[in-house]
Amino acid sequence: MKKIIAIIRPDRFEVVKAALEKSGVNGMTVQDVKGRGRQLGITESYRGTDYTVDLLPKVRLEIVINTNDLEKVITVISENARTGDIGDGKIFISPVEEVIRIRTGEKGNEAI
Amino acid sequence: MKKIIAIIRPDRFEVVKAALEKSGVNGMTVQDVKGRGRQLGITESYRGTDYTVDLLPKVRLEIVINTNDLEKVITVISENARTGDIGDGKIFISPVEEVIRIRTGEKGNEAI
Amino acid sequence: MKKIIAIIRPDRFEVVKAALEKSGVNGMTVQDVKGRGRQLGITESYRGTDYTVDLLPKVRLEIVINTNDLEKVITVISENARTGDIGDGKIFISPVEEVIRIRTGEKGNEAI
Amino acid sequence: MTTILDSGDTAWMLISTALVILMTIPGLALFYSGLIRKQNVLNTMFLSFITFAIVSVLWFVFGYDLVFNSDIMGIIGTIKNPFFNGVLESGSLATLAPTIPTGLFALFQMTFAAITVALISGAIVERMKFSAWLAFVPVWLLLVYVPVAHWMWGGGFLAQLGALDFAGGIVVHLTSGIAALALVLLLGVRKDMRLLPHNLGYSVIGAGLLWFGWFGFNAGSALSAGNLAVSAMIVTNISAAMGMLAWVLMDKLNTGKPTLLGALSGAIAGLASITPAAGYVNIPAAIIIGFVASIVSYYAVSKIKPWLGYDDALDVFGIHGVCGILGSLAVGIFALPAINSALTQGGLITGNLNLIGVQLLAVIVVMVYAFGMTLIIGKVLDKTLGLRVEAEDEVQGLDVNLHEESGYRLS
Amino acid sequence: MTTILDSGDTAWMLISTALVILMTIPGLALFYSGLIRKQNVLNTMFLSFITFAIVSVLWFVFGYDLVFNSDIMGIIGTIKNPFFNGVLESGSLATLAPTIPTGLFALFQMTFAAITVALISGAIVERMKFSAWLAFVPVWLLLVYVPVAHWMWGGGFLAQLGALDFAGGIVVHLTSGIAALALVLLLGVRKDMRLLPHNLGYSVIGAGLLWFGWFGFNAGSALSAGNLAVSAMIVTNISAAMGMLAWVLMDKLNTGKPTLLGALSGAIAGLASITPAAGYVNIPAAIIIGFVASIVSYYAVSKIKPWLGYDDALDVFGIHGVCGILGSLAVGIFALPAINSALTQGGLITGNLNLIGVQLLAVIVVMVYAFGMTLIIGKVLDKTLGLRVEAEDEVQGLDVNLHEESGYRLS
Amino acid sequence: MTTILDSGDTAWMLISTALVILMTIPGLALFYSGLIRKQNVLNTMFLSFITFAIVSVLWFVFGYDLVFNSDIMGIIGTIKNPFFNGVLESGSLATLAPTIPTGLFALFQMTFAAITVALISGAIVERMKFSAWLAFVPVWLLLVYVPVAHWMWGGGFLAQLGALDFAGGIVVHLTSGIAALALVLLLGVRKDMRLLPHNLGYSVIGAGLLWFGWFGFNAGSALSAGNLAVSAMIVTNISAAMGMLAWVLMDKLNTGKPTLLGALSGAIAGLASITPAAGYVNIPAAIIIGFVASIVSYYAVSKIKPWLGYDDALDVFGIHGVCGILGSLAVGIFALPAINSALTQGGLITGNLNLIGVQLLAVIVVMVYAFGMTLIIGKVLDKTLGLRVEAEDEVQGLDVNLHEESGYRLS
Ligand SMILES: Nc1ncnc2c1ncn2[C@@H]1O[C@H](COP(=O)(O)OP(=O)(O)O)[C@@H](O)[C@H]1O
Ligand SMILES: Nc1ncnc2c1ncn2[C@@H]1O[C@H](COP(=O)(O)OP(=O)(O)O)[C@@H](O)[C@H]1O
Ligand SMILES: Nc1ncnc2c1ncn2[C@@H]1O[C@H](COP(=O)(O)OP(=O)(O)O)[C@@H](O)[C@H]1O
Repeated sequence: MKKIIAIIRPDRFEVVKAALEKSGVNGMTVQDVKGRGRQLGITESYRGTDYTVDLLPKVRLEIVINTNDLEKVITVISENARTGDIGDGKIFISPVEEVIRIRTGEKGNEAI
Repeated sequence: MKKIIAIIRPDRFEVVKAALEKSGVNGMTVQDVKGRGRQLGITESYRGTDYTVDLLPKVRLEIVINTNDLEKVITVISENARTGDIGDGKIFISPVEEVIRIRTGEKGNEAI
Repeated sequence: MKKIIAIIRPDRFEVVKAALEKSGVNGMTVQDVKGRGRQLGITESYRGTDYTVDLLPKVRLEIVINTNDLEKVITVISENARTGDIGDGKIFISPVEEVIRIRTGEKGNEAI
Repeated sequence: MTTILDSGDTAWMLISTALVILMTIPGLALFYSGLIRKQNVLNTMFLSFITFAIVSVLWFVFGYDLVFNSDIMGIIGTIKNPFFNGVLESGSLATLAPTIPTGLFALFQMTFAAITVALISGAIVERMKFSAWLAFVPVWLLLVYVPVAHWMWGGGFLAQLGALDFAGGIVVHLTSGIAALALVLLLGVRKDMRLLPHNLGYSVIGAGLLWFGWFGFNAGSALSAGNLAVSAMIVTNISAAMGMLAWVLMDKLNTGKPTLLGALSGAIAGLASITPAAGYVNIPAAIIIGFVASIVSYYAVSKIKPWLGYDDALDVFGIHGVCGILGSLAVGIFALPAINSALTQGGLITGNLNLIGVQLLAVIVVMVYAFGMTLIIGKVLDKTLGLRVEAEDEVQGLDVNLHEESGYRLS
Repeated sequence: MTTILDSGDTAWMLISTALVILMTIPGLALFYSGLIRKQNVLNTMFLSFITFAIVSVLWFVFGYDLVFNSDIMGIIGTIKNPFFNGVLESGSLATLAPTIPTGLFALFQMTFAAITVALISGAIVERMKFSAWLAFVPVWLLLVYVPVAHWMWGGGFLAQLGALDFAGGIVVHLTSGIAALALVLLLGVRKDMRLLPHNLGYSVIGAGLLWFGWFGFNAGSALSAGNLAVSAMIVTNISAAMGMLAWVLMDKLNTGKPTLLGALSGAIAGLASITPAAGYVNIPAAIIIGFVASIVSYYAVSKIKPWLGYDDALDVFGIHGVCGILGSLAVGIFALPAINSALTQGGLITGNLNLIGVQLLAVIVVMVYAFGMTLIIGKVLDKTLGLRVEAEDEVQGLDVNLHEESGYRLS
Repeated sequence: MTTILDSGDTAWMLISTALVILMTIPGLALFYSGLIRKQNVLNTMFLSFITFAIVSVLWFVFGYDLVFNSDIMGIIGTIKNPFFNGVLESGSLATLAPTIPTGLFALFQMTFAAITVALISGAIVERMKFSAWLAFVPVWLLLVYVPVAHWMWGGGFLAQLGALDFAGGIVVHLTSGIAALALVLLLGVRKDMRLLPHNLGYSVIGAGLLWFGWFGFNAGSALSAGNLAVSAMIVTNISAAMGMLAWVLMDKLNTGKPTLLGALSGAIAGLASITPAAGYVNIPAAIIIGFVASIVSYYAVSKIKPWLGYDDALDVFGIHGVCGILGSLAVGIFALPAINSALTQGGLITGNLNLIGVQLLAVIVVMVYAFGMTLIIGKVLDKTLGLRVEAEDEVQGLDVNLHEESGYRLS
């Protein structure tokens, strides 16, 4: 089992979610985060002074999946989150050793 | 050392926290997230139109522990977060290679 | 590639961010979290009654880096986040198997 | 003496009426809703708004007449003009305020009825069924507010005995505070009784609007734009200020830090306690009233409530009930005929023991009546509709479960 | 008859004027901005504020004179005193309100013009260019508001025919509602049309201030502090209350749960619908008007709008437009000379068929004119400045992209 | 001439008084608290509330008499009625406003004292000790506000020289702006000086209430409900509108995008600058005043402040101080006896050079006095109580550390 963490643009989130749903991936945990990387910050301006806000709002998806779904999910996220401009975000893959469904106590792939 | 990520219902959080405390687990990092899975969304209704909100509020616990505490913690969380209805959430276990306590520079199990 | 999760004090965040930037680490994902550990809670007081708030605001940094940058980044974070008082926070290191830059499809170290 | 409409008095009473309305919607709605959990913010606001709407209509169906129309044996008035038929058309002047139209007097009085019922909601938030509240409002209005208002203001037996209540210490604050107490005894405690305000900014706005509106409430109760209104306005403001300062002092002495919620609570205590006295006392008296009432409220809320263990969520009894009682007794102490020429007797400080006795009697009678009657109403509703929401609704929050709405969508 | 300034009437009109200003800034700004996405909260508020500022100035440059100064053939007034030259200095009394200064009458009227334009913004939020709105405001003011206001209130042809509009059912609510409809047809639908309020607390504060301010709007339209103002205030409040109760009932019947936004929407429907009738009808009529208008609005908003598919974001047409029409027709049904002695004829219930005919005519004329003219203005702006923001700005939100500001920095 | 109480004037002054109170609580509290970091939101609000409470009491202990009672050598008044003893009871009419009660005049004046002190707090937020502020308020009231108010309004030497200040350009805005400057020089800069508003919605509500309340402030300063109040209200509104438009224009020209905070700031600049002139000038003058003052403020805030490097957090000097000066000088230019018959001489535009000289003198005298005296007060407090919070408290936020409360519990 693998954990996919995808940091994407907030305004691509609904599209990505719909695409994941279509491809059969329903389970996910989502949060609003802020990020920085190559993307320049945005400028905000108050009383005539400009401030650069270098932490930009992003959405972080955390999805645990069976290893053999990995490629599919990466593709779905990549294609739907991409705009081609700097700031599209990243996908991180890391190992998961065990998954437990609290409701039933099921473990492993069945619990996903 | 292992990292436990538990996604649970917000209204079970206080119970889980108390139970963990009782069983000696004090360290944890908590955040509000939104999740979807098998649980149907909730309906909200504005000016006569129903909207389904399919991302439901959940609480995400991130707890790093010694490997030999793993089973105990999983049990405590599972038992206290369970209501038996769909939406109780998941527990994900993944490896942690190193832990550092910033204050002292301690590493490994001692730093937890 | 490694994932660093650092839980630090909110009021050290700007310093840590600046120090990371100086040492060449730009990419990071940040979120507000709440944590507990050894630090005692803070007291809030409403209409003559004291309440202990045992979940304290912390900032969680999630940084994926090349393995050979690991020590450097740990040092930078530790030194800049440290105040010496209880509650300075933790750094967790875990493995990352793959990184993908959504914009370009680059993978691995190049995608960081 | 033939009376004619005075445009200045009418202007003042028009705006005073609007001010008291502002107190309930959105003033009270905001003050209360800032203090509870974020999952119940809309339900809490809703209670004030819907209460105001219901009373707005019922007041003109039966309320006004039962309070102010020809007294029957000191107990109750008579319904003569349901739907206020013909009154607006007649353009008559108010009997009790002969320089303004009857309709204006009736509307002004309506705003008092509305806020009294809405005040009670602060005690029962976070756990009472919305349907039960909808049923409670008209029944309580009819069985508690209407008779008490008649006794004190409509020429009923307490007024005949000489009991005084300038702007509603007994009629508004005492009845609502006592009713709150009765209801929470029936409702039981919440699963989570902690007072951890989710958005104190709302309470700040609410408190600001309450303070502002209270000038309509108290100075408007002079029913004209003259010396009495001015005097009432000054003592109202200074009592509120002293209440704030006193609570901040208590905070400092007891928990070590001055708190903003304490400041607001003290201001409300100062405002509530001066209410019955606003048209009868001078500045030094107002300073004492605000100061003492705030301190007593502080202890009622922070010591007595936890000790007794009832769950009056937002301290409707501890602040409004307590201050209504204190202020009403203070009338018996500090009333001065020099401030209000309508007074036939002064308080203790003028060497007169009689008034304080009458005030005490009125307080006790209304306290017993309002408590008992609210208990009965609550009990009946509990047996029929049920008063309390499902445990699950309470834990998850009322907004999403009872109203399918959420207060914030900020992330 | 020589007329003199009445200080009571002047006091009432001063505060009424301030109240109507409060309706727009910040009342409407808050009401609207609570309902949209958090990324557009500042832009939404900004639309109301900037509109108010622009109209505040232009009204004294050309607006007032074109509406109220010597009528030309029933169509339009004449510019006599740009910048109001000499009027303040003269201290003259208003022709249409002979107990208050001309300046006060003019300022009171200005507030109506301002809120009318600001109301339209609720339909076009989340996607209209700020620059296009800046251009729209003065042009629409000149080409739609000014003539319609002249026809109904400035002695124009509709007034000459006997059409009645006490406080702006046609002039304010109908014109803004219809203009909203025309504009959204040009603007097209948003990418995300869902009504998911980001902060209902703002809308609660806004609705509270609107309700409060509406007493200035409606009772102030009596232009004096007397029986008519009182009567208008009472029916305004009761219609709002009935509107709220009716919408809550519809919510319960249709989706199963009473909602707070429904309650607020119903109250606005009740307020908007009583506006044209406030000075002409009694309490039973007001109860019917608020009740019916709220239900019709409910269906307009929840059934007809989705069915037709236009994107009137905050239901300016569905609530204000619809209620403006209903209320204006209701005048033709319920008007009573006994309520307003200035009436030369009553409505249907007095057995008079004429008035409702005239009202219907006025409604249709203004509807057609306002719709057509707004379409033309919008089309021209679209071809020149462009009406709609870039797709990217819409998706990411207008605050950061158009104003370089963000509404919340809470984390 | 025997004078009698006028109910219309009294009605207007009652509500004007309430309006000015609303400006401070919660108007200013909200306006300021939206602009700072979320960790300090409650402390910022608290400063306005507690200031208002302290001044509310002290004004009737010594403030009113020292300003308005029998002048001593042009410098200060005399304490005759501490606690206002006997004044309410006497029902006397105000010497300076012979159609309203003395008590009402005193209360109205109190609201000016309160907001003046509260205004200063905007400069020192996020770093001043609460205890030091509690000490500052009464001392500054006594040593700065009271004498300056006496000089200008209580028959002191500047009034005797003919200096004019209709509603507080010098007494309110100049003194508070200059005091702000003096205090921040002593306090030093914050660790984080960035102006990154945490909740602009609060500032929008605050600005709306300030604008609304300002009608009481300026039009109320006519002290009666007649032509002068009307004229003051019109120019107040138009100056605010022009101020808003001017700042939005500056934003557009300088940083490329119109901002909502800019719009609000410009409106406040327009309001503050018209304040001293509101009862003396006509519409064209008001348009110029609001426009120019807003632009000068824009540059004071965005260019001069960063250049000089002082940390006036919310630009109390840059907006209130600067606009107080500009408006007071504008009186010397635009004053017209035709607007205010009490004027014995007009401004420059009437060909009179004298008035502007006197105005300039008054501005300089008050500026020097207020700056010097505030420096002394601040220095003494710094040496005794300490002005600045611990570094840790500043970094972590004042709410939790000084008050053990938090502003939001939204997650
Ligand atoms: N090394 C990293 N570790 C954690 N998060 C990162 C890292 N690099 C980028 N991110 C996240 O991805 C987002 C987009 O990255 P950015 O470099 O701006 O654009 P792009 O991925 O298109 O090159 C950032 O805002 C941040 O949230
Ligand atoms: N595959 C997954 N990856 C990440 N989070 C998940 C996944 N599946 C479920 N979750 C999280 O667990 C929560 C509960 O899951 P759900 O399927 O609704 O109920 P249950 O676990 O009782 O079957 C979801 O809201 C989501 O936050
Ligand atoms: N075992 C753990 N798992 C996850 N997070 C932890 C753990 N222990 C501590 N933390 C996080 O680190 C923060 C600081 O820890 P704490 O024990 O209070 O201080 P210190 O690290 O200085 O000993 C906590 O608030 C929490 O967010």
